[in-house]
Amino acid sequence: MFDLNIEGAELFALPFGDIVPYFSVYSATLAAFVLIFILIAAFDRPERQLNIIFGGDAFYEKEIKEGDTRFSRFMAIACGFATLGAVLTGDIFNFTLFAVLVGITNIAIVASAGNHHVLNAAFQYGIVAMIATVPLFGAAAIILATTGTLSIWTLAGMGAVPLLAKAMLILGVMGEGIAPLYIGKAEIIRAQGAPFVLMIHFSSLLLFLRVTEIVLVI
Amino acid sequence: MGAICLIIALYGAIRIVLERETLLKLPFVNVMNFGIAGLIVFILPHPLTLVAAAAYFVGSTLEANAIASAIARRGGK
Amino acid sequence: MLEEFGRIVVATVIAWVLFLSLDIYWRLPRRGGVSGADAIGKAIAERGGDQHGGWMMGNIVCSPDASAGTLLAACGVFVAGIPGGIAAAILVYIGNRICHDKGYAGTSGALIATIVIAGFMQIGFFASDFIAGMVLAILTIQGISHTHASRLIGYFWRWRA
Amino acid sequence: MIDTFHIGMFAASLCIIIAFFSFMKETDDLHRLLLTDLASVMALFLIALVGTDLAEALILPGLVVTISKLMALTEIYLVKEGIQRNQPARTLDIEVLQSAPAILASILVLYGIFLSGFSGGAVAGLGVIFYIICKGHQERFELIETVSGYAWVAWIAAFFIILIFPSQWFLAVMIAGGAILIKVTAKLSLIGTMRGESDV
Amino acid sequence: MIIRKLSGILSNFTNLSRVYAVMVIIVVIAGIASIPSLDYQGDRLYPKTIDRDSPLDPYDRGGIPFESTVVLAEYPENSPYLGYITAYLTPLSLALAAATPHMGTTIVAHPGGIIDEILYATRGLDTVVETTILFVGFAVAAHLFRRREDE
Amino acid sequence: MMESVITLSLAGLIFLGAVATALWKNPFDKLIGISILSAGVIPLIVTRGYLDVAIIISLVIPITTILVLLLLGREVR
Amino acid sequence: MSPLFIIGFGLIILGTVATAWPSPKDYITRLINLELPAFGILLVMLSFDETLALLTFIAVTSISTFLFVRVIEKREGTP
Amino acid sequence: MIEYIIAAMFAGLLLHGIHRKVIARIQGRPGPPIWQEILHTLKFLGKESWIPKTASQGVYVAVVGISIAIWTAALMLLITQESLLLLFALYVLHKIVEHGIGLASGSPYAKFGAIRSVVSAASELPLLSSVALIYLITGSLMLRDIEAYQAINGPLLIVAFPAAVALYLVILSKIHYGPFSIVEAKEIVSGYWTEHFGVWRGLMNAAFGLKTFVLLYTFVVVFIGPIGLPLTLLAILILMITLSFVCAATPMLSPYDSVTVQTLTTGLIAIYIIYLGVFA
Repeated sequence: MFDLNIEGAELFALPFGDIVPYFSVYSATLAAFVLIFILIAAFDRPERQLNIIFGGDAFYEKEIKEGDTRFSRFMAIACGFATLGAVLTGDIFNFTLFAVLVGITNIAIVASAGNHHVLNAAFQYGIVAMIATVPLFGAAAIILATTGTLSIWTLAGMGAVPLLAKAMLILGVMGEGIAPLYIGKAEIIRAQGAPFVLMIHFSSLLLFLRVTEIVLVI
Repeated sequence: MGAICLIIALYGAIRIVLERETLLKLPFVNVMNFGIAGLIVFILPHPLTLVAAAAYFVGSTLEANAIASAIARRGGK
Repeated sequence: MLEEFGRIVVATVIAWVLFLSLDIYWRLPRRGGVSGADAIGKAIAERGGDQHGGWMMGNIVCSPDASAGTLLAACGVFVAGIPGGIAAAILVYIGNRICHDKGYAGTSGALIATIVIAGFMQIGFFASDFIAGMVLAILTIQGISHTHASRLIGYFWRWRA
Repeated sequence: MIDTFHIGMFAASLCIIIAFFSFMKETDDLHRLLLTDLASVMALFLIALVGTDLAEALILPGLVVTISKLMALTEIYLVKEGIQRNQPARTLDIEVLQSAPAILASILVLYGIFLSGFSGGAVAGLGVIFYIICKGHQERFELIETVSGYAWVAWIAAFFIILIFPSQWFLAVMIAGGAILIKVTAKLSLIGTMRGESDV
Repeated sequence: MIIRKLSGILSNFTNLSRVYAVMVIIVVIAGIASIPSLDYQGDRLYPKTIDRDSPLDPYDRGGIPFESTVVLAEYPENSPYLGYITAYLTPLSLALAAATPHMGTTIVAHPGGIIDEILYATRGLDTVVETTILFVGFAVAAHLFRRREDE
Repeated sequence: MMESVITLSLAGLIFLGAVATALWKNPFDKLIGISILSAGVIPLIVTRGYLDVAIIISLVIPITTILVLLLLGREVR
Repeated sequence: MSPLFIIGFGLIILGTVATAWPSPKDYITRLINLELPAFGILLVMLSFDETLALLTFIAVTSISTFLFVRVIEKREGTP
Repeated sequence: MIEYIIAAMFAGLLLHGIHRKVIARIQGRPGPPIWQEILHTLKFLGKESWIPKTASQGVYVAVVGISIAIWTAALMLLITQESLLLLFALYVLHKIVEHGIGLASGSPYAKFGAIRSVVSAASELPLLSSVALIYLITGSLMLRDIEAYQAINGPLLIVAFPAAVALYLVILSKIHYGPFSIVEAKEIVSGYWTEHFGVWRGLMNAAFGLKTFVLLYTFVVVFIGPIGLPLTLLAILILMITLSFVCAATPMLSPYDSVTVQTLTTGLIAIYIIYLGVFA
């Protein structure tokens, strides 16, 4: 383990060939949170919305289609596991792939709503997530070319990674994790499913946290 | 020999560029294809090269065919 | 060098006669086989060429015909001898099927060209001469002037019909 | 010292600037979608510049990312614009569409099966797509999806075999190659059936 | 006032992608200056060795089937059977390799070979994620497609 | 020597095709430009000795062209 | 630095410019111009001998072309 | 352990009371007594409570628990002097709490609060840059190393002044009645926690008290250094009063202006960091 004074002691590592995910105090804490949120997304019912008819006392509940919920629930769980992977992985390229997976599951969660505005938001977000692959993969490629490795274990504390690659990595994660702003602006209020929408926000925040750690470590 | 094929292919390409009407470009495309298919064989004389040349030739002929047919069906001109 | 040049010229003439006669024998100039060939023929006729010659040129563009068969057979003989020529015939047949064509002209062209080339190889020619020759021969038909070439083919076609 | 890598980096930077500048100016959504494809080419260019076997192994995931995002985005675009039920304004009824698909598709599919792995899946998937769009199709959505789901599970199993019982690498490689082939082919070929023809 | 103007730009979410593009352009322009100072060391892992005469042309990494070969992985200790997949050729690809020297790509893409070693064994987790991405992308498309058929 | 002449001429072919594709306005013309471009690319692949790649690419390029042609068919009345 | 690489990156730059500012600004032009950088990257991969990636790249480019074709024809279509 | 938490909670709630009192006095009102918030919390804890029928029940309850867990963990971190980065992470996770609380009930007011909390995600960015700056200066992010550094080189407040400003802005954006507290502005009733009542409200009050205390304590520990408990508490109090002055004197910004201001701050600090990293 690299003993840098950044994220606390290492707990244990899990070798998958060249990719070695690791648990430090920092990433283990994040992973615990991810697990909690996966559980919430897996077992919680979405909220039901009340629409008040103005001018009277009547109100009605919006009904929730079972199929829609099933799809977004599945995607939220997938997003949770992608976040877990992104938090734990010990390899730059693997991290970028997990970030992309988070991005595409976010698109899926947003797009499962049928509303036109929400779909538009999903599309706009998807475009940003797609062009964000340039800085993401570009950063991984530059790191590989200039240092000769992708493993965070080897890179830690070397200080060999150029500033350009770091900046591009951050930019790429920003692009993949920009989803909350889109769902915030789109009329997500009309979309159902608090646990799933929560997962979008959660996953992008965790991506930021993880990329902060990576940028400080490498 | 390869030089002949190459020169003819280049000549075909230049004629394609100079020709105005799309349909009449296609015979020059054909000339270019012949040149390139011959060139491929001269570059690497090996039995498999024959397959490569044939694949190239058939592929580009198919392309020309599709383009010509599409123009015919579209414009009627 | 001069000898090589002479061989190529002879090969060109042989290939020219071979593919033109085969194409005309298989009635390629009669009409455009596919709509694209038809359109090319009409476009050439509009330029002042001959209608039947234009159709044949269109057919040559749109599908591997006897000229392509000759070229590929020459290639096949060049890289692998007589079996190469036969393999080329099979490939040309597949190509013909892909391009919506019956495939008589191409396949027969390839087979006959194989025999012809094998024969000429006995008297000092090389298969490579025929590749270059075929490329030059197609240049004379397709690559110099559409109108004149189509009139020439049209003349042959009326002579046959 | 200036070598291939640096020149490539300069070219890539230039291209990224051009592409993103154009992206910035663009307002039409479909044009933007086309430009994202251009951007993904830049990403692949950057990876390809490394030029080792590892770079090649990284290009393949990059390609997958591109195609899967495009798949999702195009469908979202159709639904968002409300044009998913539109009939195409043009039809192409040229003769080669009748004759070419069977032969070309079978060549590509056979070759793809021989290749195995992701490359084989892409090649075979292209063949199947080409066949389906030219010849029409029957909707066998559920079946193909199920098959590809099982193929995915088989690949995960292969992954764990390699990790836990490395001595069984041979079995695992065979399962993995086959499973990814089936999965990718199935997924990609379903795109072809999703054209929503007039004959539905 | 500039803050008000900026917040006007930020509040329209179609502008966000534009803002993002501007940021990328700025970073890249700033980064161009630093490119000459980058030094290329990319061939530390899995370098290429090209042997033009081999039937496996661009991918000949040595070794005989069911034996190992030298592969420069990041953590060789994590893959005890490193090099076995690289060296392996199926009987079919062996036959192809004996027949012609120009089918290297096909032979290596067939199970066994260096790319399979990297994709399935040493960096297998990448491939897991990659196939999952494809799966999710397809699931989105299929979900939307199916839904419009239901309606 | 011959090798470099061939590469140079093919580069010429490629750029001729690329510039023509970029500048021509009619989509059919552009597709013909792409076919000039591919006529330059495939011999380059063969020069390297990757015949299998050349075969598959020369079959895939016409498929791409036909896919684009789907957009250019006859207008439905 | 091989000539292939030089041709490739020239083609990428040319293609990027052509795609960024297509001459009649419609979808089909842009779609066809997209092929130019694709061929450029093909040559770059070829210069690094990354043939397997090249093969996959061409197949995937073709499939993405089909995806775009599908969208464009729906967009220009009538309900 | 538990006594530290309880004490910190009460201290935080007391700080909230002081905050309200100072604001009221500046605005010329008598204001509530300073233990008002403590009484509030105790009162809420004793009330009857249930989960609304239409709410997403798991999120509704879990988020309250998570908010307590986050700030307890943060306090523990400060006491055991672990990584500052982890503290930053916990702070960022607080965003999730706001968002989750807002979304859990179906109420549109709460959702508006939640969405404002999302769009003001930029308020976390100054913290990121200040953490990076501190790492650049001290070479470590463990709180004990930072304390050791300050014991030798004097308070970080002087060396890393932009970082201090950033953290101050962050605290300001989380404090009630501040210029950046758009998530609980009065036009959306009381923002994201409109629908939480009874015990839930009490628990959240307690958690937020803890949050205020932890944030201020972090500021003192990181930028002023180890100065002993009484002096630390005094510093916290002074800090709180300065914050109250700012809150009382500034109007609340409109949502996107607030986002813009925070983003600009981040950008300035980022430029400063790059300047330090490249030229120093």
